[in-house]
Amino acid sequence: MNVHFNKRDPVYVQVIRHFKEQIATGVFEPGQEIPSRRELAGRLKINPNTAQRAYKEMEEAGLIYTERNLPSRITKDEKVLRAVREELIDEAVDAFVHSIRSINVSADDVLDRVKEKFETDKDTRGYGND
Amino acid sequence: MIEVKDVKKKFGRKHVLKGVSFTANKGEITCVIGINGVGKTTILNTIMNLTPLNSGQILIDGEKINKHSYEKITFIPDAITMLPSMTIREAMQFMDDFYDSWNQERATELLGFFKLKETEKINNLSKGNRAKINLLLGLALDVDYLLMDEPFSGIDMFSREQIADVFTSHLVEDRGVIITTHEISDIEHLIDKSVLLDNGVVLKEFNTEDMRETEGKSIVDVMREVYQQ
Amino acid sequence: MKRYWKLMAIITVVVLTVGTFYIQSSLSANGYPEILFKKISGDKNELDPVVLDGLYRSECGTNVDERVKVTAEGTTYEREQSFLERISGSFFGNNLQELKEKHRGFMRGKSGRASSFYETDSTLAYAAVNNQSARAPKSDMEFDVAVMDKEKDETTSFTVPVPNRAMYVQAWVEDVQIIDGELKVITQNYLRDGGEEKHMYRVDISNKEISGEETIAMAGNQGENAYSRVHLLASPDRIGAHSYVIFSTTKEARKQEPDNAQMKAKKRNQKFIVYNLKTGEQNFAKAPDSLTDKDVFMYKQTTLYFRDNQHVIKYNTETDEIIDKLELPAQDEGDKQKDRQTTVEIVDGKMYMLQSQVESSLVPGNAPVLTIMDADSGDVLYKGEIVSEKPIDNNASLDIYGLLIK
Amino acid sequence: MNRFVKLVNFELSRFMKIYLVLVAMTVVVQVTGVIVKANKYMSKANTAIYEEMLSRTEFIERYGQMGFMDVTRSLWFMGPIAICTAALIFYVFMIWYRDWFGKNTFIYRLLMLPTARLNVYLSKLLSIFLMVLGLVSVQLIILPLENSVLKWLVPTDFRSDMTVSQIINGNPLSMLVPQTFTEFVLYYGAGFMALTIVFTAILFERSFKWKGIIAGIGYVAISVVIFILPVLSMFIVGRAYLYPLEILGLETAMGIIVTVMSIWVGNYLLNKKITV
Repeated sequence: MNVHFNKRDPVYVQVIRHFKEQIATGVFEPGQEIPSRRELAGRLKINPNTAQRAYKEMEEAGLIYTERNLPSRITKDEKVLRAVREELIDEAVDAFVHSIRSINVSADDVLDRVKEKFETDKDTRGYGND
Repeated sequence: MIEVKDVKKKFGRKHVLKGVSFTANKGEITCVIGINGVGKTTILNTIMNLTPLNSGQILIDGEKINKHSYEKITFIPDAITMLPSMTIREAMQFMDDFYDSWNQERATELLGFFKLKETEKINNLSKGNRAKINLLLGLALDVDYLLMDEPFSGIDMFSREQIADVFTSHLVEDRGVIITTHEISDIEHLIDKSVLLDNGVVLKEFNTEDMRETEGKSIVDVMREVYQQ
Repeated sequence: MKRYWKLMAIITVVVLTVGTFYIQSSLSANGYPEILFKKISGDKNELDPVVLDGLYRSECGTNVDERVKVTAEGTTYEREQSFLERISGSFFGNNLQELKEKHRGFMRGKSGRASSFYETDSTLAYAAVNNQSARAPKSDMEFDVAVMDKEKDETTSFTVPVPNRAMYVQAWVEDVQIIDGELKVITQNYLRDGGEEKHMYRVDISNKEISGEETIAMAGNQGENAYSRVHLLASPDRIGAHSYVIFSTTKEARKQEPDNAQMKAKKRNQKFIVYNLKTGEQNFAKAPDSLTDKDVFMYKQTTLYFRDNQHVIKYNTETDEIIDKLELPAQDEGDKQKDRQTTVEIVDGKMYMLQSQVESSLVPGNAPVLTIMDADSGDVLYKGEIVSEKPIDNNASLDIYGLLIK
Repeated sequence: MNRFVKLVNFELSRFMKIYLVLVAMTVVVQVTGVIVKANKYMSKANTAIYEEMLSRTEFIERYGQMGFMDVTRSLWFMGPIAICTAALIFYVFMIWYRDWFGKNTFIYRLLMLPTARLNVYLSKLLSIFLMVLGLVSVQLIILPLENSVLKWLVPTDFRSDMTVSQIINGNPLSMLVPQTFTEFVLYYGAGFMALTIVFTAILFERSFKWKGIIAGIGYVAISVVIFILPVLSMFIVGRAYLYPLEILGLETAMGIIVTVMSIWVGNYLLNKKITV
């Protein structure tokens, strides 16, 4: 778990984003146990208070849940999981659109290129995911 | 909570602190930032009553420092405060002799963490290892507050990483930490609160996460803003 | 506990060593010889008032001269006293020491010379001259006077300037008496121009002033080659009341001779001034020639006591005649006699005589001899030798030379 | 063990190596002195007797017997004492200043101990004091030994024997080991007082630096004046108004006052004015 944080966004926000990415990409599976906040702080080299805040926000957002004294887990709620995925896709598309728009290119042209790229890239991506 | 209230201090005719106020909470890491010679060390010394203040007041959990406070608050200066002729074991023995709050288990754990042997003489340790032992002697005390003066200065990269790791561990968890530095890059993500000091006064005191969240500024951004006015 | 060995070791060593040392030195008799009176004849009880004074010298080191006091009860060495005894200076209990113990308040701050005091059953008086500094350009000499009524426990004290003090460099009180309520102070005054005077001052106690003064005698250079001296004769009751003081005056020819020769020639022309303190009359007496080579060792009223190694001679100055002659006990013959020194004291009608040799060894036969006699009849009341209980170390010596009668 | 005792032990340990060297040096040099002096005397005797044909008695008459005094008067004996004295006087200052020396300023640790800072002061005081008494004890222990060595090297005829008390009394040693225990207590009480005065003067310097040197010297002067006031007053008045025992009593009282004052001021400085 090696994350590079930027210095201007709140660290806890970056932590949540990191978790969402992991969920969306399936690294964290639904119901999977997650590290304690102390462990997380240690692994990410962040302040335990920040880790605490990130967990608190995630819990409120329903991304993770805690049962009594047991360690926290990733939510099993499909709706939430889907929403996280959607959110990330939306975000990425937004970012893509935002940057591609400045080049002044037509949507069809872009979409063709995207499809083409997707096909050629598939193998390497899949390989990397394993 | 450590409350520093309008502390003034001069050495001879030089006013080192011209009315410094800030607070440091338990469970938070407060970082006093400023270039060398602005009185960061002096603040820590005054908190520990290692130098008299000319005016102002310092309270630790609401009370003035007294002999019992030293079981509750400890100070890790920038150089080790043990006799160079001692071995690490003797240094730990000394701490165990005089502090009720000394936690030998934790000291042993730290020794393992730092990969140091207790038979070694302090005199023969490298700079980095000496800094680690210095840290160890403070961290192994079960105290509520930890004051550290420039823990990263003049130490090799790997030692710095090890020391930085300490801050994210249970060793400082739930404690109040005041740390001084002139260089924050190693610990930027670790600190809860920054106190920017210059010329004997506090220029700005802020919560770092809040600053990122509400103004989108990093500590360095704020420093740039404040110091270059 | 093992970690504290340094502390425990050092404390143990210190306590044991220092403790042992002081316990040992207080227990051991320090190897000092105990001195005993070995009776030859007479009554041992006569020894009660006798205190002998001596000097113990050990060659072992520098500074090991110490005084020793011998009474019938035992021997005390200076070093055997406790520290407190030593600094309170009570080793040789003399009259002044007794006064200090009895009248602490009165004696406070008073000079330590017995001649400044006068004591009777009802009164204690003191006079001394203060502010004497030979170097001061101007004389501030004043009498410091204190008189205590013992019954009422009242003390009158005051200071009064010495009359004509500009004339004097120094003045010493030699005797103090109270006669008919008036304080009489006999002084020795040193004049600025070199002479000496015997002076008598009358002090009116109630008015705190000098009511009169008189020069009794003058001394000093008498022309080119002559010099005269006056001195007050010793009296055993200097502190007590007496109505006469007696001075001896001598005129010496001053020749530029070697020192030792001058000493021998000194006793020429000895005269005595008998001064009646009551009336102020002065009587001159010149002892018969047969007494010129003898020493006056005391006087009582108007009687002078002369002595040499064989006799004590009483001479009455009023009638100008020898009234009694007392033979001293015979001494060993031979050349030893030269080294003998004899000390004589007469107290309460008894004469105490200590005859000792310069290098006596304190062994029987060669020891100092103490004789106590009736001063009138010459009967021997006690005679004994002063011997050491065990032989004195080779490199130590013990001289018994002084005699003090309480 | 309470912290004070631990501190005293700790302070002792810090000087122990040098201290033991001092002890060893004293023993070795003094015993060597005895041997050297005895041999010198005996070789003089041998030359006189066998070469100049003097009889034993003639020799003794001319040169005197050999006594322990011949040893104590020599540099062999007094030298180590002087060195030990100098070392301890030096250490009176070092025991404080060494804590400020170097990068590893141990004074941080001492001031941050969870115990009254007065204990730091008193532990240093007691350490020095114990070390002084320790050296005196060592001297007392080795004196009889040295005396035996002398007896062993010089035949009876040639020597005049002395007891330990006699050796001490006729010697500057009597300043270290006075005749009576009362004096011992008074001397070392005065020494203790002097230590507190110097300690407090050092703390003035440590608290106020340059100005502190002046304050420290002033403090020493005031203490000395207070202490000798009873005696001083007699010189001013010009006569002995007090009896010797009263002066002793007053001096003792003044000594206690000055000691308490010094410790109190030292405590105040350590708590309120000291700077690492």
